[in-house]
Amino acid sequence: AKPVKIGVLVDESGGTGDVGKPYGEGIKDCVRWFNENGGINGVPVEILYVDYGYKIPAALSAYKKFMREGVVAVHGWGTGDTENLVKMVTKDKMPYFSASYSEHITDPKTAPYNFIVGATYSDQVRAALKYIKSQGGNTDVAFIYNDSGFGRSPFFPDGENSAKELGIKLVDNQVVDLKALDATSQLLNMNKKNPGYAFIQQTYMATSTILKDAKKLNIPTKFIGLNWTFGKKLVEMTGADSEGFIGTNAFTLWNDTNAEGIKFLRDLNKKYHPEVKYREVNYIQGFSSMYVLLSGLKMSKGNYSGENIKKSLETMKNFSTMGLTAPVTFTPQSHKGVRALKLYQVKGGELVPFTDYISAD
Amino acid sequence: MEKKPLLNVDNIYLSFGGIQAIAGVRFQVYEGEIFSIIGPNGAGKTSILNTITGIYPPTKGKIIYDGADITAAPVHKRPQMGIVRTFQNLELFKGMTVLDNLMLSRHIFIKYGLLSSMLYFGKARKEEIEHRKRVEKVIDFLRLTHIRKKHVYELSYGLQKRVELARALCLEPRLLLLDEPMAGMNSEETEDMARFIIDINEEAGVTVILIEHDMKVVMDISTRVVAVNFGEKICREGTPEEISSHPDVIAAYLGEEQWV
Amino acid sequence: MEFFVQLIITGTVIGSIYALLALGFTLIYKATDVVNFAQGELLMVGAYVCLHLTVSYNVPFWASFLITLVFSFTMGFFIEKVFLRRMIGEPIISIIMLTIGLSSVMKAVVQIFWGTDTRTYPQVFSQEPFMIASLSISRVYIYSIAAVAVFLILFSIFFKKSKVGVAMRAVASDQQAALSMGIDVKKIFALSWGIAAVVSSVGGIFLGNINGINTTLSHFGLKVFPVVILGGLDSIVGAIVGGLIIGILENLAGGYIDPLIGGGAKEIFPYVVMIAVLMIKPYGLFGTKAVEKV
Amino acid sequence: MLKINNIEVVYNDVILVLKGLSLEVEQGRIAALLGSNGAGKTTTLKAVSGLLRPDDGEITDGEIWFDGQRIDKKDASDIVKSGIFQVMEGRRVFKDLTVEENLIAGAYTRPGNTVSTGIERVYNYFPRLKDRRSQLAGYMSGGEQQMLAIGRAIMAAPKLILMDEPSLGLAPLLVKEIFNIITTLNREEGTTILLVEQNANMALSAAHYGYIMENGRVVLDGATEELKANDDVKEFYLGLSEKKSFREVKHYRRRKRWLS
Amino acid sequence: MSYVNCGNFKTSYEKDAELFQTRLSKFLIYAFVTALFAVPFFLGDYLLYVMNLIFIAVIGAVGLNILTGFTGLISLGQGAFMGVGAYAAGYLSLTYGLPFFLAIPAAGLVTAVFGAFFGIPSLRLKGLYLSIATLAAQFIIEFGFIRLEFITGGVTGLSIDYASFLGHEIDSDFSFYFLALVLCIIMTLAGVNMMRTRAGRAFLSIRDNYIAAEAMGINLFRYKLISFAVSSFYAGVAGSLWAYYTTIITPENFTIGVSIQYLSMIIIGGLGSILGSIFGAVFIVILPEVLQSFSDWAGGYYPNLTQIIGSIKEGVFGLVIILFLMFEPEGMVRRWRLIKAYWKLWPFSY
Ligand SMILES: Nc1ncnc2c1ncn2[C@@H]1O[C@H](COP(=O)(O)OP(=O)(O)OP(=O)(O)O)[C@@H](O)[C@H]1O
Ligand SMILES: Nc1ncnc2c1ncn2[C@@H]1O[C@H](COP(=O)(O)OP(=O)(O)OP(=O)(O)O)[C@@H](O)[C@H]1O
Ligand SMILES: CC(C)C[C@H](N)C(=O)O
Ligand SMILES: [Mg+2]
Ligand SMILES: [Mg+2]
Repeated sequence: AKPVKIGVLVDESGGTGDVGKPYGEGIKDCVRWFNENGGINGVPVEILYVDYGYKIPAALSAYKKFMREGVVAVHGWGTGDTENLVKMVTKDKMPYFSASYSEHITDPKTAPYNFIVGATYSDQVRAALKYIKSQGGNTDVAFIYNDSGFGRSPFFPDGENSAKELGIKLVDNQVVDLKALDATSQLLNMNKKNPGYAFIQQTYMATSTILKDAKKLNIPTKFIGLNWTFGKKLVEMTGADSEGFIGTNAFTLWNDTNAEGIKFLRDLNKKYHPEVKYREVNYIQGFSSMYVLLSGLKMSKGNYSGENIKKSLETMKNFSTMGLTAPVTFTPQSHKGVRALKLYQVKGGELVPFTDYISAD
Repeated sequence: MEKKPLLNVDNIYLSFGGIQAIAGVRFQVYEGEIFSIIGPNGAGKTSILNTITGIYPPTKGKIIYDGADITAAPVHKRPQMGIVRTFQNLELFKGMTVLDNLMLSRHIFIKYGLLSSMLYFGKARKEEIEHRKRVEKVIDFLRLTHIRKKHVYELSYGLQKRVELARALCLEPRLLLLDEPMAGMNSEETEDMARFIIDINEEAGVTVILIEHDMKVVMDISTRVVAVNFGEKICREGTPEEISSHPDVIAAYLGEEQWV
Repeated sequence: MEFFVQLIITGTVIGSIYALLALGFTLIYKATDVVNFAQGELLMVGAYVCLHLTVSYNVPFWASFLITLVFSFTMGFFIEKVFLRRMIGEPIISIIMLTIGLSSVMKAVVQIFWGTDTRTYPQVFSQEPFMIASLSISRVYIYSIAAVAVFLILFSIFFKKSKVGVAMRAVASDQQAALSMGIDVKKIFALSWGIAAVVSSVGGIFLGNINGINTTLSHFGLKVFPVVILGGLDSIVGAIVGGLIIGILENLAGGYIDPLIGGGAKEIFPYVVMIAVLMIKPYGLFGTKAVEKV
Repeated sequence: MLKINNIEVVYNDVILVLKGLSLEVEQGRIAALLGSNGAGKTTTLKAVSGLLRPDDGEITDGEIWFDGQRIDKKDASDIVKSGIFQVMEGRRVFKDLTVEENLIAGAYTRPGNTVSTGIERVYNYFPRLKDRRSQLAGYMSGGEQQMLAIGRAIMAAPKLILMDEPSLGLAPLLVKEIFNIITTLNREEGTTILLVEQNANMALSAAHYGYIMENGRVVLDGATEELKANDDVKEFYLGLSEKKSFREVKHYRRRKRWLS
Repeated sequence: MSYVNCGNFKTSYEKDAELFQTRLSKFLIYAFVTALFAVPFFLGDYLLYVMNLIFIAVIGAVGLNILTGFTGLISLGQGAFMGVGAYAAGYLSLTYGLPFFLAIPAAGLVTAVFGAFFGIPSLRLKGLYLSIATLAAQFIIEFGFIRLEFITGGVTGLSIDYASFLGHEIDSDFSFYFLALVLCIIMTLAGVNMMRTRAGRAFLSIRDNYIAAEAMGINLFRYKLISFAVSSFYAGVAGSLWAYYTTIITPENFTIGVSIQYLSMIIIGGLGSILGSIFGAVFIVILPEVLQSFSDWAGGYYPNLTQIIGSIKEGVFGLVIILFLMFEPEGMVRRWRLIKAYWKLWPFSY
């Protein structure tokens, strides 16, 4: 039968390329594995894979290309582009998964065709704030982010509000570019307000810069990063300066070998990429997300109209991702796939969880 | 009978940093004259021209043209008053054709606006044609017909000199300032050029200020001559005969050889 | 107060790297009349090569530093020989475009070899900061500032006094006439590109030792413009002074203005300053006025 | 010493300017090359000194020999090293270098230690330059620039100097001065000189041998005495024999051509 | 544009001033235009999409060429000016519900004002100094796009409705094609006429020798500003057209990269030539598309190439530009003229 086409939009060369490459690997492996096991009810999957360099216009023309090629669903990437595309996606009734965990695209009322697999940025912040509250001491917080939909999504307005609710003071905001190599002036400024904790919404690159400069200027603040800041790669880049860094993450990590999904992925990689020793969390994210999307297509039994796919996805209840994430649930009221996450910390160069799954709500 | 001068250069000074290019020069030019300025290199001749055309306003002194004080008038206003010049070291629009170089000189006479030029229709078109006709007259007069459509950079030095004269004429000058028009021409071409200048002066009745080192020409065609050196007049202006026999001029500039 | 001083220090460091870059730019401009839009890439390539040597072949840093300088000179030299040689006497703007093309080629090469992510140098300069009074200054900072000082002196002498220096300016002033002097225009060109590449890569390496490198280094190529314009295109001194001024101002802007407008001031402030200065001094602080005698 | 063997030169791949031109300059002599505007004199010189390339010009045929080597394929800089130096038309001084730096640039091919002596030599040929030694060359008067241009040639101490209209725009006294210098250079330094001039009187009296070219070909050559005697030369180059005035010159007589 | 004919056998100056000098070239042009109106009925969506990009690019390139090619003021701000146009159109249509046929010219005017404003430094700045001032303009305006959120929507930008004409939405590549084509033709013709008449000559004279120009009665400052304004007007129209095409306007659409792209169009096409602008636009628009389809094809064979394919594309793009300039530094239009010169005189060409 002629294959089912899916458009895949990933950033490998742009501001978020460091997390993009492994994420894309995850997607590709997932598709390959599906196809080797009968595809979608016997029909092979074909992905149109585009590296759009984290540029909204590029995402736009890629999407147009996907439409021309007649894809049945799209797996997108950035918050900026995903949010910008919502209008068209809705008009075209195009099921649209995304690596953007932005709360704004999880409400079917405003974005009926967008789905995400992972805890939203807002939920991550919320959970972390709760943790801070529980710690006591200097609970003032600052937000450090890049000036993009991605960067702002966790904090405005959700992060601010959660802080209010929890009675935590937001003392400062600082903007640092995704690929910044210098954050001194921002940190110096932040330090004036002397926050106890600073949230970072970036990818590895900027995070590394921030942590290093913080050390250079010996700034006492503790740093908490959302999921895209937190991974082995960061530790490699940042070395000692990353010690004690806290991260929020909804996915099971590579070295958590007693998780069924990890076992499975390790075998899969032995088969596909014998040379690979370690997989970034982003790989696992990509795999899970695509896994859910394809499963959704399976459930829609050959009728790939947007409405139908949407419908079948919305029937997913506690769908298991082999423990790569907490069970996934979509409902007509909410397209947040996952609600639970853990807090991790860098200890002796390792990423160690120090909470169990916390539910965001 | 004492007629009032067309141009009155009133005791002007001009200095560049340390150098006194002009140090108090004063002279009058009368309607219909061919008035020549001679002097050694670096004497300040071109500078005087530059003050008259406003490229370097004099640091001191006045320039009265046709009764009005134009010392500080903006450069681009002066052609409208009829003051037009040529340059010593060719200053043509090298990237444009000869024709366009000349058409540009009609700029101040052309009236139509930007919008009508976009449509290039009716008014604009009519005007273009009409001015083109005037330009062609000059082209014929200066024998440039064969190079009309050539780009200026393709032309040899001598031809470029002639185009520059043509460009000046297209501005229908009343006072024409020529900075060494004969430079780089052989005697035959010099004769032609001289002939042109005479006709411009006699037939079109244009007043001419001429800077030239070719004494044959200067002494032959000018009505009056002034000699300058180190930014000052060496002697009061006078007829070619007077000047060429003036001892200071001979010493500073001409040398012993007889010219007239 | 400490806040202010820290800003000044980091500003001076970035500034001195701008200065090096500007030095290279001005050099090429003075000698070959080429406006080089690939200056940032020269810096980037240098930084990556040095990093590669140290990391992948773990050559001791100082060795790979020197190797990189040699490499950079050769690179600059050949860029000129291969690409710009044929452009001698062509319209300036075409040449500008060509350097823009060069920049994207070099960027691409870097990305193909080393990817787009941030790469970090191993510790070379000891973390151990200099303590001046209460504030600590990291060593990299000191070294890069020193480097600039040296180059500044060398070059101003070179251009005023040496025959080659004068020849370089002659070439810039009137290529054909320079040719007629028997000046080997081509050699001069290649030479200046070589030197420019060297100084730039020095900047890149010092920069890399601060927080690592990635492809955004090429943005320095655009930052160099406010610097050279502020200092005056054809002035070596201007390049240095301009570099420092811009570096410091931009950090101060980051420190004092960014909080008010929520980011971005750091990026555009240099340009605003530049415009302001130009409106008063159209040829920058030290630039020479173009001769306009008729 | 210099031998041009019917060369052809084309500009921009299309405009054929030199159409099989040949001439010869003997060791230690001065040869004059005369011709009307656009004849191709400058082009000829550039062909010898290898300066055509920047103008998009190209030698498409024929060869040029200097000191027994063939040089028409060589680079300008090699040609200068081999001892040919061109003083370009229109001075072409380095406007934004000082006078002295211009001279230093002129000595580029010379060993460093000779520079200062060279500069002194230039200064006592042209004391005027000494006064302006640290002024930007671009701000000097036409004449001063011409002196500087020749000064640069002296700095290079070449075997053969190609001079393109050195008297262009010079005051009569200076013209004499320049020609004196040219002849002295030739006499005392034994420099061979190929001289392109419009001022035929001077050129022919300074030179030993003369060539006359019309659109791209040599049409007449001979020892200068013969040429001076030739009627055509008289009419077109020496011009205004006896006291005829420009006003009497009948309107631009059609130029008679040797060929056609 | 008078290199079309050899010799001067025009019977009248009217004839000599004609745009197309021979009956043949006239015919060819008309044929070409007719063809342009016919093709969309035969082209697929993708090709239409490319064509639309070309039309927009042509308008922008013609504009830039007026400023840079004809007036000699190198501008690195074209991208930003297009942005101004786009945002202006977006803002006007969103807040005042202006229909596109009003919004586009309005956007053009707004941009013209911007352009004139940022052209003011040209009063004092010369050459490269001015160009860098335009670079500054580029960054300052970009900054505005991000910071003036109440107008521009900040980093996430504006999203507007498709232009609609007589109740019918111009939301397909097909329908947009005609809008773009018509505008493109109008703007180009206007440009041609402007450049061969009064203003155009003034621009050229400023480019070639501003001192002489002034001495010949050209008000330098005035005409520099006019040039900035006109060219910005073109940029504005191009930008607003782009806005209506994508309906999503973000700062990323109008970066320095875009400015450089347009610069490369006019240089590769030919400075100071409207025709050149067109050539250049076509070339620079098509090149990346070709590279794209090539890399798609390659990606099919070496899936793990995708990592670097973007870079390779960028590199090749740069390389092509380099090679092009090395072998045709005066732009495509020069080659074109040589070919024409050849045919024109054929078989008697020398
Ligand atoms: N723009 C300028 N800047 C500085 N000095 C200048 C400038 N223009 C002229 N000068 C100086 O002023 C003096 C007079 O120059 P000017 O060009 O008027 O001489 P001139 O009489 O025209 O000589 P020539 O006959 O050789 O052209 C010269 O010494 C020259 O160096
Ligand atoms: N760069 C060029 N491109 C095209 N044609 C040129 C170029 N330079 C010169 N020519 C043409 O070559 C011919 C000879 O020019 P050249 O300058 O050699 O004449 P010339 O004898 O030096 O005249 P003049 O005495 O006026 O200097 C002229 O017809 C000119 O149009
Ligand atoms: C970090 C990147 C994956 C970008 C992220 N997906 C976003 O929300 O934009
Ligand atoms: Mg003069
Ligand atoms: Mg000549």
